[in-house]
Amino acid sequence: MSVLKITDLSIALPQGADRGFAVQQCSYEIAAGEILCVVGESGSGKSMTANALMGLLPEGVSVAGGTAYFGGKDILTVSEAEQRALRGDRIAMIFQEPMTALNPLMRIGDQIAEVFEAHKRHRPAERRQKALELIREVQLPDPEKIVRAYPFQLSGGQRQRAMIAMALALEPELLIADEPTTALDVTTQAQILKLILDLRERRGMAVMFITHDFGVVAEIADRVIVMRYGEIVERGSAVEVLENPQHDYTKRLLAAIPSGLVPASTEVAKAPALEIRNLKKTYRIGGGLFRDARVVQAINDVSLTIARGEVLGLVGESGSGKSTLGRAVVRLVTPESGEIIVSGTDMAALGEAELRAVRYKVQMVFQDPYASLNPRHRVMRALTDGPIAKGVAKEKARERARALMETVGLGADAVERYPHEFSGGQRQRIGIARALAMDPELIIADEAVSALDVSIQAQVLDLLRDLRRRFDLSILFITHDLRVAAQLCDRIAVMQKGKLVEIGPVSEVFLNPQHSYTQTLLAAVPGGGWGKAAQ
Amino acid sequence: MAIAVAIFSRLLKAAITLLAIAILNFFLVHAAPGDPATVLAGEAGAADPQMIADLKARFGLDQPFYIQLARYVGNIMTLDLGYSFRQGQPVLDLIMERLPATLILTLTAFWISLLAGVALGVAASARVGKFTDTLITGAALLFYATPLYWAALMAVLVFSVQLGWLPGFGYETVGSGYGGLARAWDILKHLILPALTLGLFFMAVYMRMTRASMLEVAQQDFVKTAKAKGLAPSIIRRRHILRNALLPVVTLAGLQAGQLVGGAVLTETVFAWPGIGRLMFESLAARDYNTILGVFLVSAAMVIVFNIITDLVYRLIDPRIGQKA
Amino acid sequence: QQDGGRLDLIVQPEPPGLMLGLVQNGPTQMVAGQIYEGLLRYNQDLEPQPSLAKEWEISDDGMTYTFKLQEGVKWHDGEPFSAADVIFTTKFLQDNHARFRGAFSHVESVEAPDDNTIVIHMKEPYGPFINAFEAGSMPIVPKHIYEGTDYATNEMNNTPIGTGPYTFVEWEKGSFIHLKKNPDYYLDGLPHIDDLYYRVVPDAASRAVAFETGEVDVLPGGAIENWDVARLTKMDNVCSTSEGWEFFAPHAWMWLNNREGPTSNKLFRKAVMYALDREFVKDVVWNGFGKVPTGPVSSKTNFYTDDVPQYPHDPEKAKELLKEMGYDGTPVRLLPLPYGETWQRWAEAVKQNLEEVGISVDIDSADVAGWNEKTANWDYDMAFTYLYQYGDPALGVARNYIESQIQKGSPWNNVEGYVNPEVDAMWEAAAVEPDNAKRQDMYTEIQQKIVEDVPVAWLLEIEFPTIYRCEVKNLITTGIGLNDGLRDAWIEQ
Amino acid sequence: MTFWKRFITNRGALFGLAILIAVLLLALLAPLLFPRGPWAMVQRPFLVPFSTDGLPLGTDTLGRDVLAGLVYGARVSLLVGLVSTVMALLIGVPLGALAGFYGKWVDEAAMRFTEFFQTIPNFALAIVLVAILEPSLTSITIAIAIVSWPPVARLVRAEVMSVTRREYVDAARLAGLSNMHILVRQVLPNTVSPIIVMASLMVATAILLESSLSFLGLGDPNIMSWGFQIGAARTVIRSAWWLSFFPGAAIVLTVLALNLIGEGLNDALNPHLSRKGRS
Ligand SMILES: Nc1ncnc2c1ncn2[C@@H]1O[C@H](COP(=O)(O)OP(=O)(O)OP(=O)(O)O)[C@@H](O)[C@H]1O
Ligand SMILES: Nc1ncnc2c1ncn2[C@@H]1O[C@H](COP(=O)(O)OP(=O)(O)OP(=O)(O)O)[C@@H](O)[C@H]1O
Ligand SMILES: [Mg+2]
Ligand SMILES: [Mg+2]
Repeated sequence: MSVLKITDLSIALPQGADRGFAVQQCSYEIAAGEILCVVGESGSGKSMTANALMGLLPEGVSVAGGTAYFGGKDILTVSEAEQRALRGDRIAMIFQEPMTALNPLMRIGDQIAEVFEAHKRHRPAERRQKALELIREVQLPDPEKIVRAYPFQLSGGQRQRAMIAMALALEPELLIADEPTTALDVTTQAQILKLILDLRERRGMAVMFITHDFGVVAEIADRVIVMRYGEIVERGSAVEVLENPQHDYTKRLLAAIPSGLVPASTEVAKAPALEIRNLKKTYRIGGGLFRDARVVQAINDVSLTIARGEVLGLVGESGSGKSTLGRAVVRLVTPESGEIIVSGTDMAALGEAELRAVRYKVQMVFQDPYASLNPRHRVMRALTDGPIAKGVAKEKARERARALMETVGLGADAVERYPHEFSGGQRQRIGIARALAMDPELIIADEAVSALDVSIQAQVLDLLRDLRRRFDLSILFITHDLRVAAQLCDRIAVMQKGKLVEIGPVSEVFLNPQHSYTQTLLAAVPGGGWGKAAQ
Repeated sequence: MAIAVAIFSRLLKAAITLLAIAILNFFLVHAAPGDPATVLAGEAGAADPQMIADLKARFGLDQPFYIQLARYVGNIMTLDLGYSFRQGQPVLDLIMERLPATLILTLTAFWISLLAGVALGVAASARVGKFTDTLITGAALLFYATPLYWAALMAVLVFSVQLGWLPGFGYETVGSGYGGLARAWDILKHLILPALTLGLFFMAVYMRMTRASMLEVAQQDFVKTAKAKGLAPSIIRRRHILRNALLPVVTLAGLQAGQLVGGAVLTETVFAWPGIGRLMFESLAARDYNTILGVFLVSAAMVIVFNIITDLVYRLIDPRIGQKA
Repeated sequence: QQDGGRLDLIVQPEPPGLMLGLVQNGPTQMVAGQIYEGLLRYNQDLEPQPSLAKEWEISDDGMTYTFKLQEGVKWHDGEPFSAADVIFTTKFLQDNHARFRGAFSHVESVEAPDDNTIVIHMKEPYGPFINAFEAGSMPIVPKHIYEGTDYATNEMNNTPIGTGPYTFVEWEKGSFIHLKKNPDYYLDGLPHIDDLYYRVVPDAASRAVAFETGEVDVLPGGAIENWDVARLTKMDNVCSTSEGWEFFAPHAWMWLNNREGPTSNKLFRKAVMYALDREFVKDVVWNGFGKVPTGPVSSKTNFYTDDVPQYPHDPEKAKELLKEMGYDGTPVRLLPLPYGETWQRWAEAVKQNLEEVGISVDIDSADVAGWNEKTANWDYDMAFTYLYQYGDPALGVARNYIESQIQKGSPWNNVEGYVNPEVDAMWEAAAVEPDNAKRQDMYTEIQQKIVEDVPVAWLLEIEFPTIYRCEVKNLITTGIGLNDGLRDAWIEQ
Repeated sequence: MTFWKRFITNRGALFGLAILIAVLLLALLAPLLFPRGPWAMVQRPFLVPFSTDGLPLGTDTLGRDVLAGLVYGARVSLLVGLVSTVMALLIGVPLGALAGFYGKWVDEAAMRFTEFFQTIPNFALAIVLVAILEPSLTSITIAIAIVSWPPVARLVRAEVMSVTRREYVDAARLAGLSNMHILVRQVLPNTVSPIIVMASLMVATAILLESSLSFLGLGDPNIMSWGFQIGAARTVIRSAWWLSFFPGAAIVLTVLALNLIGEGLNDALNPHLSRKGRS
């Protein structure tokens, strides 16, 4: 018995968009109590489908054809008023960004109670009570307090739970979840996924779950459809699709996923490229004449070494101090104590001018491929500014820039283009080229692949592996994605709340974690079981 | 508690700023050519050097500059704004006499412009690209571009002189003997034209700001959430969009409310409104140092007070502020 | 004659204070002239009339002045007025009143033989002395309030006490001053009007509107710009008069700096006189009011003569003179009087006139304080001004042309720096000459000499029409006009 | 779409640009059109507009050609507007940039300084400054610049702060570039669009300010400006409405044009923000 039946759905994009149709000729159905995962690359039309079902398409985007039967009616053609009556009542939706999806100026309880108000359920006094019950149901701590709290007082995971509470308020028959966990860290993600599974059990609702993470798919999906460029390229049960993909694209997607396979640890060369000793960094936030500042120990007495030619993975959940450590090494953050020794010099002790002279030794590849290149400078300038400042002759620097562009696989001629003319993955390669242009001894890659699609992620990882081999580079690879870390690194360091809790060869850390925190972290990796099963 | 502490620290900072401003103003005002003695002597139509010397001694202008400055600073530290020799009255009294008129005018203008501006901005944003929107934005642009004093002149010409509906100038009917409600009504009638002309410009400002802000907030994720709940558009607009969109408007309004106090010089001049803007302008012409300095200080204090009020309002609207710490 | 009613007048600008003994500027005189009184008033022929003094006598040698005071006069607070107040006043004004100080420099002593008599003994005969007793020149102040206090900061300055026909009620700063009828006034049946409201309206156009809409009944001279005068006088039931300024006879001219620059050359100054189209200014800028002057003395003032060299508008002549002098085109600065649009237009017209004959002019700008500062310190080439004549050349004219009156720091004397010892001697002699016929001869000669030297460029005998509703009767009865006129005024109901 | 294409598809902006160009042309050609200058008394005073050949807008209180005054007034308005804006930018941009870039005490000091100027009401401060310096084209321009820079400084500071947090600035630091180099070559160029938009609006505000000062009698008496014309005509507004109407309309039009251009620039420079807002 299908709750929703979509037939030949097409969604037209406005003129000037990257293609004519966001979604083309899609048909599928969802049965009651079923979780359907919709996967696919970024921009494949996943969100548009969801928005169309909710009647929330952005301006300029419109349904071009097809039907979507829900409860006996084509919800694509019913009037706006009817659609509004369905929304929140029989179909509910959760969005990707828990941080911005709640009204910052309204109390959580009120925002939940609003759903009842919208559909004229219960008396105003009861709504509060109902909201409280819902908050309990999604297992938010201290419900009495949460009802009165404002969104900013909640963590991302808590907000997402509040969103779910809202979506469940009127016991919808269909829940649409558009990447509800993408913005959360692994441990929180695991909790939310569990919550959704529980609720499905108890309420028996149908769930359309949009994601691009196959780990998540493995964890929760009953059935899967794979989308690409607005079309469905593959469909089937979770097991079928994951284990026996038919379409080329699905195969490539799956192949590109960093497997949970743990490579044997490689032997590491002897001479250290970087030595960190007793590093400390404390942030003081807020505070003023009459207020105590909030103190955050972002790095709390961390010591570690990276050998020449080694890739050290630094993992840990959000806020554990990974970025701060990386930035301290390149002195974008000045630590208050400790030493950072790069080929004999203590970077932490240098003054502004001395620092400028040795800075080239450690370079960084940044997380955001869009924000890390100056939009007004051609690639050539991005690649030559540094070397020229360092004293390399202009002509030589230009030549080198061309050569590096070849190395990262973009072609020498690309130096004359502007950043916006490249895709995200290509920009990330430019970022790598820029780091290499300085002839560094050590590269810090801070979430260098997190913003990228799985397929592109794989390319960049390959590139890094290749470069490391060719230039004997040391890399400090910061990530929160354990799978990625496992693929590339020789050793893994685990951070929690500013402390280094565990460090060791990949195989040891993964297969035999010592610290309890490492264990939780590993357990939270979505689709953990599936990854190992593939082995 | 946090609020009390915040206000206290703000006040302390404000006091320091005020003192610095007072000193700067002192230099500024004394840099102007001429002095109150010569002006006063000049107006008498006859003066001899003795008279001017007498006046200077009386005003303390025969003292070295640094002593005058030290005295002035000493005075304001004890909250004494000094004495207006020209008007023969303590400056504070003079200002207090004039302040109510200014406050009535500027606050009325302020509220009219704020309420109307926000209302129009909401109306325009609700019908983006439609005729209503074009009409409202067009009118706002026009008000925005019209010199205030010119609008004032034209308003007097039309409503007071041609149509005779409203008094063209003044604060109330002089010597009418009205009391209570009759007086209030009388003042209100006098208030309409100046408050409207003063308010037009700001109304345009608020309208544009509200419209832009509404449109921007309407793009945000939580609005989509609200839609997904099945809320009616009018509720979404009021409860979700407007409240968030008001934040920048409040900031701007706070800035301008402060400025309004001293910024009504033109309106007060054209409409013969006995406020402190005019007092400032006239005292400047007469080089009545203490009075100008007093007006400046009071209006600077007003700016600061309004800033603090703005912050408080902001805290009321936005729970995020002040609670993080 | 009818009693009662209320009169709204304009006062412009707002006076700095109402204590006439301390502040003597125009607006103060206009309001405080109803509160305070002098010993005498002057009719429109500038003949003395009784005020606080009901009779007076000048000895034949001009050395003794005896005044009999009115009886039963009370101060507004009920205290009796007596000769002691007059004696006190002479001391009070010595400290605070520049013009009084000048006139009294000729006085040997003052005494009060009894409560109702004042006798003044002179050092030398001084013809113009009899013209120095009106309220603005010598306001009688209350001894019981001021004796032994610091005059300037006396609290009572804000609630002035005089003997005049109206008493002070209220002053709402920036808005109006309210006076009311003095019920105990010593002249029976006077005054007639119950309430006076002096309204402060800073903008000239608004003042015109105020009159039009009936809010204001009297527009004193200068209250509105000239362009509105013609329009308002055309309205029904509106009267206007140019009377009431005879005592002051405001005389406008342009100081030409005699010390330096092109203006130090007499040929240049003459060229300026020929270049100016003074009739045009009178007709266009002043709307036909006033009279083109022939020289330093106003035609309304005693001892005037028109038998002097004439300077008609003659650009060709001006050009010739400039050529003769060898003017090299050095630009000259022109400082207008910051008293409103009329004066600004006037400066523009003058500039245009001068540029037409090849003199390049930069208009300087300054507000009242800046104007005072610049003229008092001789930092100008040409500067507008106008001064009162106070009925006698010795009082109002001489100060602008004699060498001893070259005093840096004050803009009310010989600012142009004119030095002519011959003329100086004649001024001195004329002032103490008791015989009026002889004085006339002497002043005629002075006028001829000065006009020949052109130390300044005389522009206009200013006429300030007073505009009022025709119901208001007897508004102006003296040569001092509104400043002491409301004693006799009444409103037809 | 290129910037220019986006700009010219905006009808309002195009209209504004057309007006501004017209005003500019008139201002430039003034000496050719009216060789006798704006002050020449050419005819009887108070000639009604459209009644006399050669004097389409009539004459003023002294018989001067109102049209000539308007055309010459355009020069002053535009000059004061442009120069004061440039001056305000010269003060505000470096101050805001340093404050935003270096943060800490530099920021604190700069912002206190800025706050200082914002605490005195704008127009009052302008009046006092002009009175002190004595009215002249230079002093008026300076006064307007002094009261207009604080918002620039705040805007630039905010922009620089946000740009400085971008990763490409960190990258430039790692490349060993000097602070000045980073600020001037990397950061500032990325803040220009909002500054340009603000500048176009500042020119408009400056024109209004100049006219207000002139109206209060604080204009340069040697120079014909629109505010001067209105101020001078105020006293005859009853008998000769056109004397204040035309210059008033000229101000409204010019300021309107600049505002439209400013909005057009805003839309064209920030295509994301505007997509919805534009009609
Ligand atoms: N407001 C819009 N106007 C025009 N085109 C849009 C708009 N929003 C999205 N698109 C386009 O529609 C297509 C489908 O977008 P959609 O958001 O559905 O992708 P998605 O599969 O959800 O990707 P992601 O994983 O990044 O969220 C894309 O090509 C996108 O560029
Ligand atoms: N500039 C800063 N000022 C104040 N606190 C900061 C600053 N940068 C980071 N922190 C705090 O320091 C702690 C560590 O932050 P850091 O960015 O190093 O974490 P992370 O491990 O990189 O997290 P993520 O995975 O989310 O990037 C966090 O609590 C963060 O809030
Ligand atoms: Mg999406
Ligand atoms: Mg990080």
